[in-house]
Amino acid sequence: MSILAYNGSAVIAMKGKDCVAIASDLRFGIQGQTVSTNFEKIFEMGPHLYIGLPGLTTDTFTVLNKLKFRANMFELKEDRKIAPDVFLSMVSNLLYERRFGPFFVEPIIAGLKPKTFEPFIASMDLLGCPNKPEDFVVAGTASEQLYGMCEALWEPDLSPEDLFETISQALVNACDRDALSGWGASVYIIEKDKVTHRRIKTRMD
Amino acid sequence: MAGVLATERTLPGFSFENCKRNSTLLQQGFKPPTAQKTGTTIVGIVYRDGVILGADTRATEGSTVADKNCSKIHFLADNIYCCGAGTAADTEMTTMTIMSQLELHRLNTGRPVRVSTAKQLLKQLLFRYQGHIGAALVVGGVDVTGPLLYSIHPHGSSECLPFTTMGSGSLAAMTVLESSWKPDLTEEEGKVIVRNAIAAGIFNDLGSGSNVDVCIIRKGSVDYIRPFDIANLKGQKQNNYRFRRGTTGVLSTRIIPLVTESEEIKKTEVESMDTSA
Amino acid sequence: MAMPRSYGGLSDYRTVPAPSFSPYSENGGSVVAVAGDDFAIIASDTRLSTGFQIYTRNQSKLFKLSDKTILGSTGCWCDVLSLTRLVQTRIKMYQYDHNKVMSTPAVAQMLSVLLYYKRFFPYYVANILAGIDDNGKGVVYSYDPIGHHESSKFRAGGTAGALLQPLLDNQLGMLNQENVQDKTYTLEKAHAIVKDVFISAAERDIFTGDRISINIITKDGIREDSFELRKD
Amino acid sequence: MGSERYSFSLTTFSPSGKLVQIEYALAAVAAGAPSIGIRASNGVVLATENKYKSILYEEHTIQKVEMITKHIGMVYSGMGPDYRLLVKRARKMAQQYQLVYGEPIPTAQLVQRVAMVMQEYTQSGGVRPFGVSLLIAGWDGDKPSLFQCDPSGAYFAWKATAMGKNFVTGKTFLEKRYSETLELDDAVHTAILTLKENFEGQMTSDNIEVGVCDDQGFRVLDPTTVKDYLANIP
Amino acid sequence: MALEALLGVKESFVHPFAAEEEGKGDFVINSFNNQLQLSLPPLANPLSSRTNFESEECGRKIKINFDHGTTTLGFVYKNGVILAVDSRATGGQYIGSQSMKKIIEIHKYLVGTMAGGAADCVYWDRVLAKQCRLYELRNKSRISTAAASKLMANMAFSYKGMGLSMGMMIAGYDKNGPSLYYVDSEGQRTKGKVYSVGSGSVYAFGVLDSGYSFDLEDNDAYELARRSIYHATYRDSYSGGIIRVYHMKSTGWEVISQQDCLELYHKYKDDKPLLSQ
Amino acid sequence: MLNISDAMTSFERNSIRSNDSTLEDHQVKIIKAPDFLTRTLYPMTTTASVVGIKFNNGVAIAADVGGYYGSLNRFKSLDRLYKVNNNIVMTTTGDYADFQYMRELIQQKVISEEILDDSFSLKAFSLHTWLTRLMYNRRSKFDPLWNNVIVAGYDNNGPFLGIVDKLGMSYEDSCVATGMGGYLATPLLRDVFERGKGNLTKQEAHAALQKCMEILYYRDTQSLPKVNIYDFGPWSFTNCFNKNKIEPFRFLSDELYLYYSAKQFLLALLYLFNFFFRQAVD
Repeated sequence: MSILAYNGSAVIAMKGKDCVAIASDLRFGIQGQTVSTNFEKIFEMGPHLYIGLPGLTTDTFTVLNKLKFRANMFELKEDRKIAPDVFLSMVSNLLYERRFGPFFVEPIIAGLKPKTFEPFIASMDLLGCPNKPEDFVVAGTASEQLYGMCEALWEPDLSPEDLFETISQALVNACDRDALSGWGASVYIIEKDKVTHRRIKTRMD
Repeated sequence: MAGVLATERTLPGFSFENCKRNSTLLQQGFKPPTAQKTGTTIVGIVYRDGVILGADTRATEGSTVADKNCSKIHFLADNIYCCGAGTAADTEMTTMTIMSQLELHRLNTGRPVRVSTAKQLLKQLLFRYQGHIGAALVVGGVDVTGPLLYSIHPHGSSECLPFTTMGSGSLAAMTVLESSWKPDLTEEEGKVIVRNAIAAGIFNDLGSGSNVDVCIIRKGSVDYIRPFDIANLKGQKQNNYRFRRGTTGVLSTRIIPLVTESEEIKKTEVESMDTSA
Repeated sequence: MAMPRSYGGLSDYRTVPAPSFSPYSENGGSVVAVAGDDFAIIASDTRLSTGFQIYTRNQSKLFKLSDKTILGSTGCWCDVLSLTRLVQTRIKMYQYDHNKVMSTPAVAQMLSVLLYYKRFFPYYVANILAGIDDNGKGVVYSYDPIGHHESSKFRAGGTAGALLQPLLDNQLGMLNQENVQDKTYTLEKAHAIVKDVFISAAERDIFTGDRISINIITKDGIREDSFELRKD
Repeated sequence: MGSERYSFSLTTFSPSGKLVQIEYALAAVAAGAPSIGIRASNGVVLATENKYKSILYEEHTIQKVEMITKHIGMVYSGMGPDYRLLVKRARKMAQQYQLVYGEPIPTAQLVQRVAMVMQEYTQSGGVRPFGVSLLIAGWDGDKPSLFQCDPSGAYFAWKATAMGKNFVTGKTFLEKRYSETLELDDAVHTAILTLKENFEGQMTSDNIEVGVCDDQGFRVLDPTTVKDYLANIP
Repeated sequence: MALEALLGVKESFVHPFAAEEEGKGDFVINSFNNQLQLSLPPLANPLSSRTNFESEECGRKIKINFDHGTTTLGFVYKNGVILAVDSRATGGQYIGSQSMKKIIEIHKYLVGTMAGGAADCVYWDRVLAKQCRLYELRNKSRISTAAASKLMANMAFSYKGMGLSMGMMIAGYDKNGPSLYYVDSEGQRTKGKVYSVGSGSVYAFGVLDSGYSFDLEDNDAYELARRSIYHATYRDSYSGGIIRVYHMKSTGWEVISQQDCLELYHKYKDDKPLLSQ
Repeated sequence: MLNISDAMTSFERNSIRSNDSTLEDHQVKIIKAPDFLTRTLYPMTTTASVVGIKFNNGVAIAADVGGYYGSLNRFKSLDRLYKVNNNIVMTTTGDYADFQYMRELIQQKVISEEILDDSFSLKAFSLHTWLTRLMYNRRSKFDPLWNNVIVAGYDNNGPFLGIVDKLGMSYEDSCVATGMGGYLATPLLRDVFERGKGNLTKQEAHAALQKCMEILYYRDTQSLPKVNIYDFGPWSFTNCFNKNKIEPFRFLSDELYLYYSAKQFLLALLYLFNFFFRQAVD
């Protein structure tokens, strides 16, 4: 068993027209056992900046705390909000520092760039190699299923409402074919003037 | 630089604090994800007026394509570029580090860096880590001594060649180079050969795919063409998969309104210590 | 599963003999089958590969067993060849013994027994059997390597199975969609979706690509179709 | 002299609350060659005197206006060797920032960090403060900035300033000449004029150095360009 | 031929008849005639043969993932035997099916549940069904539950140690009334009142034990079984899909309900916990 | 009655004996295979790449003449293109001894067919299928023939070109290559084939094969600059002599080849001299 599958998770982010969406499942499990069904893997790092940290849960929190520390230090030192691309570099560096003893997380970043409000999504492998595609990024134990869904469902310039349907359907149907993720899902749609957070209906087995 | 209370400090170099835990996990049967067989095709050739580098744009995680359009030709200096194969993070970070060092070197010496300097820095770094940093590189550039092309292996060996290739598609690419490279190629001929070599990798090696990127380095100018050739297009979808709104069952909605802040950088005019008499 | 992303190492093409002989190889490829009220569609890609090498771009993984039954088989190609040969032969033997063509459900059961016969030295194959049954209704059976089988409406298998299946669930099974009245699908819709799932799979699974070969089974016989995929 | 009793160690304040070594350092700065910085509406200019004590010196081998990274430049008044150490540190810090955050270091950040280095030398054992004041010019995205860093580690943002020998007259001159709408070209002109105010001997393109920073980044003007500017000066 | 016989010369000096032998296609399937005769790998010790099949030619790990994972339960009470199962089949962590039938009707008075390797259970249940039918034809009376389960245990025992994976319950109604047996691939066979087998059995037991009594009414018994499986599907990743409840009565088996977990989730979600009732 | 017997007289290792009359139909008898046979599961003397391509009215394959013993260039003139009959040629990459065994089997097969004298002769397609069975059977016995086989031929259905590997995996294609050729030659062959739109001339096909062998010589440590090429087409029916075979082809210039041969010759002389010298000393 891969250690990344120890707790189980699925996170996905997509670009839309002037908006981005990021979604995760809610299961926290220990191998086959579902322990909690209210565990969000998405964390707010700024008004327009969210990070999903699927992987080994203990590392999710360690990495999250280290990131919060660094991001806060950045904001204090520089007296400005951290931009998504700068944050990406920061995460990437944090992970690569542990090249020979990595954290078992595969971060996904979604946000809008300051000033221009241009959509931004990115993913990384556990060593911190960044990937900034034009469409969507996925990670977690259901990644194969998510890739299959997204390749078919995603299309450019989706409005926030359509993006919500697309990302939700991709996530829910992918999790239904993965034993280790699911049990509820949480979707964030990030727009210039608001963030909409929805919990959506899924199977609970 | 951080305060006394803040124990988190960015120390230079790698951190090995997780190694013990990870090896304990391994003993318990939880395998860390390891880089399996992975692929790429990168090539470099010397032509009459310089160097041409080429690369495909596929990054893989096991048998899944993780990135369909990644860039594998990295900037090292204004006159030097470098193609990377191997563990993606390693090539990315290694070239970035060396890019920094070369820039410092350039500023400190006040003249354009030489290709052999780049090669030397890279191979020393790789040798230091004894192959554990899995980066296989093709470095090409033009300096006062003319066009130069090096290939560097993960353990730190290097050679200077008129044409070279690396990665899992290197054999396919080598076929093209061996059959069509000759000394004193023109730029047009060179581009075609590089394109064909990469295409051979893309179509014959499963680890390589998507597009062809090409970087032409001449004396005094660089053309980084990305993509040079879109070798593969995604198929045309037959159906429309847009959902009717309301298809997904929503349990709860929470709207976080955001007032658009006008960002303002405050001038950091810190009051200075009064040192005047 | 997740692992460090990579642009290819050097050891990839070394033809060092494996430390010990393994009777198996993974030759890749995917199969999708959809059953409708009066039809069944089965499709496979045509790439045959090993490691990072493409053996051929033109090897359909569909095997015609009768005018009503087609078997899609991927995995270890030597096992596929031997198994399908065996099935075809047993179907012939059945025909000579009983003077009738074996029905699709009967083939399904026999295939299961043939696979289980090799329980302790299994065929390393993913099988999907599609056809129409005695009532003219489409049926699809999917198998694990040792012969556990189940009948379903649509099924994907092979190296890209996990990529293909959720979309079929969603688009043909209408799973997780609220307020959907019409859960049926026509041959045309199924046909288009089969092509689309393969387009998606070819984007992300390196072992799936080149072309898909599609067979449509109706009471009038088998119609063949083919569709180009990306070649990298 | 009372203060001399408290000047044996850096870490020791005089009873009046002064660190006299820093004052001495400032004195070294004030005795150094003058340098000028002006922030124009579309760029910054740094200018300094680079005189040779003997005609036997090889010209243009020693540079005073240095590039730190693509968009930041630096000049000093005071002790040259001290300056070179700071240049090296600054360049390294700029590269480090670039590596960690993937974007070029904001000028204010670089200034802060350089100032921190300078401050460390006022508080550590076995060292002395730097005998230089720095002028740091940068371009951040869409606007120019100009900072000064003193041996104490104090730093200030300026619209225009002068350091080194005769800095008071230099500043007075600038106060008269400065306007918010100044264009870079005029700023270069003004900077040269300011230098000229107290210049001893003939000013040529070989004994002054000018660096400018605008949306194209930082660059040191070559002697022929400087010559062109000088030609326009009465 | 005559000359050959006279001189004792064979067709080929070196490999007599080898050509015919070597290229022969083997279309004989022993298990068609005797279902117990499976092919064995040509290894010195077939009992430990499973270890050789872990990686393929190129050294890549192969995953022969047999369908697995389950929660099943059965209990005897005053009106017969209740069996309840989920319907999920997982190969590794991939959910292969959400609609697998895990109760196999051997005949009207005998059903088996399956946990473990799906193919193993189905195959051997079919073999058992055949033997039961033969027994009935030979002896003009139905086989007893005890005898049927014993046959199963014997068959399992004969392949013990070769990697079969089964944990099944055999429930029947015969002359001696209702009975329930647990048989597994190690050849173990025990009679009992309450069993739960499979990866989710611990969760099922939790609910089952808290509500079980021999004197349950029919509807309570059904509900208990349903709830037990439901809670197991909620907690266990490898169980889920449709929950099927069967009742073995004196008149033969009967399907009580087949409900989707999602449906039950919404039904049970707002219920008070069992204990406060 | 469970019976796991250790002793066994007959050499039966493929499956359980099914027609053991002493067994009831619910009883199983598991027989362990004898343990005395330790099989060699890696090749010894090997041969290197083979490449083949179809052209407009025929098919051609090429192979070098080397036999290798690890990294030692052990044999330098193995003619391993085996002409099965007038319209089939087969050869292998991999263990040379296994190839020789296979050749004998095929020889026997051809002789058996010829004895019948029914004017039918073995076709490439049939041989290919038969070899697939052969290899798969051996693989299933964990006693593989360590070869990748290429079969090329021409019959009424046109040209045939197919591969069988040591597991029994087989396929047909317009261009095939084994060993290092799979990596180094296929890209070039596919390119030539696609550019010729499946309508290559014989000359073009030959040129492509020669180019492939040349590249293999540059990049494969196990290769020699001396190659045999066979081709088949409609003409091969009309001619019962060994005319399909093209003369050994060299891609080194004559001077280089001379140098190469001279060097070998000198080395041999040196060896002989050394040998006699030692003899003399003794």
